[in-house]
Amino acid sequence: MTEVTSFLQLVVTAMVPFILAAQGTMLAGRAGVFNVAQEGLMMLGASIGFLVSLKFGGNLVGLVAAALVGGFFGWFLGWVTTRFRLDQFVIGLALFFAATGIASLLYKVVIGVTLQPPLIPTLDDVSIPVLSSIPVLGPVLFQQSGMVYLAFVVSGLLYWLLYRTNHGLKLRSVGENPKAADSLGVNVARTRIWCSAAGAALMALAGAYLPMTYTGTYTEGMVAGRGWLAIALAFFGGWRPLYILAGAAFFAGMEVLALRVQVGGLDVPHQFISMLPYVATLLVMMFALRFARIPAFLGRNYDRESRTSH
Amino acid sequence: GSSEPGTSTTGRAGGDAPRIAAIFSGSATDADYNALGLLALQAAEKSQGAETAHSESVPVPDAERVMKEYLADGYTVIWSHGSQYFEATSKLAKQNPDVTFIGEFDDKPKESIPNLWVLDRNFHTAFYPLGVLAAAQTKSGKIGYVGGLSLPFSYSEVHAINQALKDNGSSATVTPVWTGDFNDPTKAQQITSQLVGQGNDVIIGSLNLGMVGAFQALKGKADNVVVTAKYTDKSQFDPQHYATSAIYDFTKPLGDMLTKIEAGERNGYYPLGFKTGVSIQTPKNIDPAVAAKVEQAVTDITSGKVMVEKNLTPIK
Amino acid sequence: MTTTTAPVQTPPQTGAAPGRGPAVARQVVSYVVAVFLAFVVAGIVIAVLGHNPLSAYRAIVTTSFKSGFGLVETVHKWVPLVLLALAFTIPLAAGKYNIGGEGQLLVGATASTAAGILLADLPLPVLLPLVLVCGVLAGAVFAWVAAWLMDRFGINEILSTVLLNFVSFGIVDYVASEVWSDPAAGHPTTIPIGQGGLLPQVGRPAMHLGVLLAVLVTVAVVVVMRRSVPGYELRAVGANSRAAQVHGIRIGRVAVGSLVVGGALAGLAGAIEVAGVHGKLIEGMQSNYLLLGIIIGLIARGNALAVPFVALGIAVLEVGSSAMQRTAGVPSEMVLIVEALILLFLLFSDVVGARLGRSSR
Amino acid sequence: MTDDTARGPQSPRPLLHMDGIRKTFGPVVALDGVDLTVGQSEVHGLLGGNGAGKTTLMNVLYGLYRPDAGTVTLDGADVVIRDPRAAIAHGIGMVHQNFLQVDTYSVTENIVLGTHLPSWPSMNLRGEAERIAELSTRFGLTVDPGATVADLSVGLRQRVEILKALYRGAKVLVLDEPTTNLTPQEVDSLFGSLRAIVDEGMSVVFITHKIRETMAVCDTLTVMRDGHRVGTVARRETSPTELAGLMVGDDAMVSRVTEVVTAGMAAPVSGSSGPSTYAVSHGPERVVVSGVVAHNDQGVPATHDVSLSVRGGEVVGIAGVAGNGQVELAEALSGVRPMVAGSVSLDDHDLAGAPTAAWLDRGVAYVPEDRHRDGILPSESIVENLVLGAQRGRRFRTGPLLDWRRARQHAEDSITTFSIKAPSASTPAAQLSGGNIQRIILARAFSHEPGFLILHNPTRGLDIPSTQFVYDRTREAATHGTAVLLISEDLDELTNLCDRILVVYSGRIVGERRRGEYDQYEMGHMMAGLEESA
Ligand SMILES: Nc1ncnc2c1ncn2[C@@H]1O[C@H](COP(=O)(O)OP(=O)(O)OP(=O)(O)O)[C@@H](O)[C@H]1O
Ligand SMILES: Nc1ncnc2c1ncn2[C@@H]1O[C@H](COP(=O)(O)OP(=O)(O)OP(=O)(O)O)[C@@H](O)[C@H]1O
Ligand SMILES: [Mg+2]
Ligand SMILES: [Mg+2]
Repeated sequence: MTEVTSFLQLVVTAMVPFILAAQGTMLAGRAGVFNVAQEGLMMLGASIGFLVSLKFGGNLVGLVAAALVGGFFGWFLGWVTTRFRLDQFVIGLALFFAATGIASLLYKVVIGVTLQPPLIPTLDDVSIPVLSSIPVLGPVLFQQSGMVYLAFVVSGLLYWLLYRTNHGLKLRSVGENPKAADSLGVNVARTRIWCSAAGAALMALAGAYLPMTYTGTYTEGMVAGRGWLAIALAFFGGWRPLYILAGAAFFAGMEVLALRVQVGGLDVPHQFISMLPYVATLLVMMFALRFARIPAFLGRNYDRESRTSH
Repeated sequence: GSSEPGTSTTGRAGGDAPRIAAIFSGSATDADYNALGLLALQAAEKSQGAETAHSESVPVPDAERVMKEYLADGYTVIWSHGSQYFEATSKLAKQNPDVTFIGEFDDKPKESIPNLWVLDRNFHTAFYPLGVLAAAQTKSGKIGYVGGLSLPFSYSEVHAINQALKDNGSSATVTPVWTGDFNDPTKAQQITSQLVGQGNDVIIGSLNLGMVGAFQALKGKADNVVVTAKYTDKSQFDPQHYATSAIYDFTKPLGDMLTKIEAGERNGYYPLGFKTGVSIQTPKNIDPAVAAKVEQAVTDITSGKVMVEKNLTPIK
Repeated sequence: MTTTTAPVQTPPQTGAAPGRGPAVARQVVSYVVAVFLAFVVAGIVIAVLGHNPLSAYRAIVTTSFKSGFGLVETVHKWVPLVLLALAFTIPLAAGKYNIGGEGQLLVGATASTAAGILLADLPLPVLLPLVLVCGVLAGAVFAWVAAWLMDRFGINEILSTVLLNFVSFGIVDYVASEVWSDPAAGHPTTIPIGQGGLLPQVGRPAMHLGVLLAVLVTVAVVVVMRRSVPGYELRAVGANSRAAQVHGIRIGRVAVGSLVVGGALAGLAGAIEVAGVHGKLIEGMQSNYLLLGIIIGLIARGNALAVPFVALGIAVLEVGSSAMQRTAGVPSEMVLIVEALILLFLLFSDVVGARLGRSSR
Repeated sequence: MTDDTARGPQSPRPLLHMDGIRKTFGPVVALDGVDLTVGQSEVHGLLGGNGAGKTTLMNVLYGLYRPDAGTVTLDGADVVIRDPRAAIAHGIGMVHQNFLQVDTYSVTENIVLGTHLPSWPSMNLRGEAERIAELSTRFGLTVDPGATVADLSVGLRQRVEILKALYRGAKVLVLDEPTTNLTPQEVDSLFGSLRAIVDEGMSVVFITHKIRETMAVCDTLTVMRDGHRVGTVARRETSPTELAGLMVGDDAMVSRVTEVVTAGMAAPVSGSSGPSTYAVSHGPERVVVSGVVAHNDQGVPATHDVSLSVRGGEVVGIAGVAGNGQVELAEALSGVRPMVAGSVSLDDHDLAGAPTAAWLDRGVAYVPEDRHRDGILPSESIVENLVLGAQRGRRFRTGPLLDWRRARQHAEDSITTFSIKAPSASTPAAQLSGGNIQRIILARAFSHEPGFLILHNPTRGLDIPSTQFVYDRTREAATHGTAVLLISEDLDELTNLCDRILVVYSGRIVGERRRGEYDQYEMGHMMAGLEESA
């Protein structure tokens, strides 16, 4: 395997949590729900995904369980912010705290005291016949675990949903002008609740990916700020599915590059190298953000009978 | 008594039995450094009849507060398991002359405190044989060292490996890399993948939980690579690439110190070494000749034939 | 609903003016109910996990109040909490979210440490103020970077402050393990700062004078927010930035200023941690003060006057959490969940309150 | 415009009947048992002052508000309308006062939004665009189906709203104050379309507070006041005065507000003028504006080289269709928006480039168009709202701190002098009605003793007494020597109040008329950019 190939392969592997969490953020955001619980939901997804896989055998069950629990949190966020119109940011943070606490608590309760940390098998690579033998790109794109394909397929589906279907037309209108959508019979609350639930499910999947790909085990703090970066990525990608895909490549590229620089033996203190992804993100955003549009109703609740919410 | 990970307060109360409290930096279920601490504590409970308690996941800035709480609860021996607590421990020792403290350190402390036992972990000693292994094993001449934080003890490990390479006339080079956290397996996985991608065929790991990630990076790939670990037997993580581990056992050191404390010897210096708690696990997945060299190195160090220099200065 | 035309003089209807008393009482009731419900729900969880909720709660409450030691620990914890909560609340009044308190604290602590080490030989009356001022300035400058990115490039301040936190981790790690590293510490830690840079301690068990400083700063913030022109302008921008702009308030400056002041307070917290508690820079010294500061600010609903009291409650919870783990065996994560529940129930109590208010008319 | 030949025959069975509708918002009773009957193929006017409940009644019909009591009958059958979806299904269409459009969508997308369209493998809107084009020609509502609505003028956006209802096959079309932002020509064209719609058998409910417009287009009229229906009359059998009496409800009041009620009634006739009783001898030129260029929020020039001057005691009007640079001009002349070029001076002090606060200090007062967005701090009390803008002055300060006692005293005085209806001075501004919010803004503007007063659409959305109040205050300011600039889209208001009117089109002043030369149609031409004259 050439060096370029192996570098790119690592980048693609590292893209997945960014893609899933940022697409989840984008999906909820396009319907107007600004979820800020990513970091917590990813931890919860990692914990649940790991524990369920361990106890019931099989990564698939773990992934489904993580998605369901994440989805429940998202549903709750959507429900209380549409039904009771509670502040999205505050609820999001409360859910972040709760999810973080529950993630570690569950691990402690289920695993308890053992002197052998339990392991789950990580996902196997699935190589796609023919395609995986293309030079360079083959191994990078078509010899990866199922979650990698899932992340790309989800991105494509979201693009199709948002821009090529009638549902997407309705969905986007809810985040742009819910009153207009409502006046035309679009169910604003239901759209928001479902997008929030599906978005949070994607975030939890992003978290579950970590133990299933990198470690085979759950450790506290394994999300390591990726949830916060996913929010950055949603802005960075202009709340559009395909731009987010490109942005994820940038974020993951930075992450892998920062380590690559160290391994290459460059004589820069490793502490500075570890800042690279964050500084680079800010630098790029200084210029890229000018073109970004955010959904007009992002983070704002809609009340049909209120005159101030339009 | 309770079986909770967070606490255990068992053993006989009252009498002259010591009441020992320990603080750990991570979860005692980590099957790693903190689990070793808990094992030693439980052994002490049995052998000394001590009453014990411990706190897990104590961040460095909180160590002083947590130890003070134990002081307030009347514990007579306080053990801080981890050299990151040494400062706070010696400070409290000076303030509380009636309580005996056990602190861990990676050097001989400059001043001696009448109620403080110092446990010197001497990590460099164990990494010399690992360096011997690497020198004999590597085909590519490239050795990767995966550390967490760039602390003096980590530097001493790299220096020891370099000394081993030199002593064995090897021209191989060591690339030290830092994940920034001893317990971040994701970073460890990514960085190990890259080390292997760069042609490093011996990976010397000096991580706690992060080690899991380092093994994951190799699973099912790169047959020619071997990995060494630290603290406990980690062969279960990746039987295919696992070579050996520098095994640490705190039961004997803790027991020795407690016995002396009970005998009234309230301070001292206790260095870890191949006779006191450290061993190199019998290597796997490598040539028996190489394994023999490693064993020889251990013997030579123990007998004093080889002096491993303790060099805590940063690596250029 | 007839409206009179001028110049007909109709006295304004002041009869039914709602007094302030009931409003405050309602607030207090909603806090009590929220805290109570949070503890009930958490208690059920604790019981399900097989522990005794009552002894867990007893551990929390008694740690802070049964001994002078517990009290001092609680007060020492209160200082960074209240300062970080204000660092979040002040920009919040202008509608800006400062999620960078932890980075600002760390950079402040780094600068304080630098001053304390480089000028270690200066006497206390010179060095201590220097140490504190350096912390405040560094925190302010670090926050200013985020504010500048927001003002000049329109980068959402939530993002820039969060990303800068990660940058600050690298800075601390570098300073503590490369620049002034204490090789004996076994952890990225700097050598101690000069004696003259340490805050005086009083009483037994000793309490550092940073507590007094924090109290003074809190009082000053409350007065500034309620009575001063900048405080008024800050609230005006938060209430309606466009209207504020139309009426001559420079909203950009106010927003930037509020973040910078927030950063200064977080930097002060860092300086006090160095000068009062640790005497040096330690990696990880930011603890979870950022999240707790945000929780406090949100529970206080952005009201600067409520912040010190809520912060005290959270300090008691936090100091108690390790006691709860030690004596009742309850995992300390429970405290995080309790805090989240308090926040949720507080918001719900508004909804319920509004419903009750409506139906009682 | 007063052409009343084409009128469909009145059919015996009503198309729509609403009975005993009641709706409350917290303590406010917005509708108190209101009945409304709309016949087949008629334009039914719904007339009433602010807060009378017109919009609320129609929102109930459209399912946006859930009534507390009352029934709706359509075509003889009882129907329950829970949400807009049900309303659409029953053939009800509504054009809201604030257009409900997704700015980033195209015309077609806005129109088809919410309907069932197949989207496998991908949504195809070409067929729908053709249908929309066909509908627009049929009803005289031409608009490009592919355009993005954000780029359209107000008149075109309104067409999109009407097309939305027609596309869904509405039987009853509700229009809430559709003429607010239109030129007289656009109003005529709208009325033409309404007739075309009625001729196809649909019915229209037309909400307005302008008696003149109801007399022009409606067949039947229902008048509402304070949440009650106070009468339903046929257009042929009524007069403006009778309608005004019904709307205001108090004969003594009617005489005081005749100016508002009759504003513009006589205006279409060329050469006629408003009352000239208050003509004053104007003082020297106080405000001189020259060559002002200001950019809009997107950085595109919105005003080009605007020059004008205002004398003390003079009321100068700026007429134009919304979106022709008025917002930018108002903000530039009040120091809120930085000017790209040009100068503004008040009493020979050059203000260009100074911060907004300096303009305020100099005596520039600005009453913004959108009072909720630009005028108040909604969550803050009346006291705090009245301090806004003066917080740095000496008036409300002792030392470095604000003196809230003095501010409170000032608020209580203002509540009395400006007849602000509020429970107390500490009531949050958001709880006040539009008219009372406007009174707060005026109180604040006048407390600065302005030398230059800029009013932008100051009476939009206000009811008759409040409008009269604004007129009285504006004149009072002029008699005290203030230079007044009144920017308005309401030609009736301008012809009534102003000594001089400048017409803007596309950010340029395209014409000027003095009192005595006002001709609304001619000005309408200029406003539409059709006629360039000096
Ligand atoms: N969403 C709402 N929330 C609270 N009160 C409302 C709401 N909508 C209307 N009201 C109140 O109901 C009453 C009727 O208002 P409505 O908007 O129907 O009046 P209108 O006749 O349409 O007036 P306008 O001419 O100003 O449009 C007013 O007192 C108003 O304040
Ligand atoms: N969004 C709202 N939420 C709650 N109450 C409202 C809201 N809007 C209006 N109200 C209440 O409805 C009342 C009437 O408001 P509205 O603006 O319609 O008054 P109005 O009757 O049109 O009076 P005016 O002639 O002064 O405009 C106000 O007193 C206010 O308390
Ligand atoms: Mg109104
Ligand atoms: Mg209305």
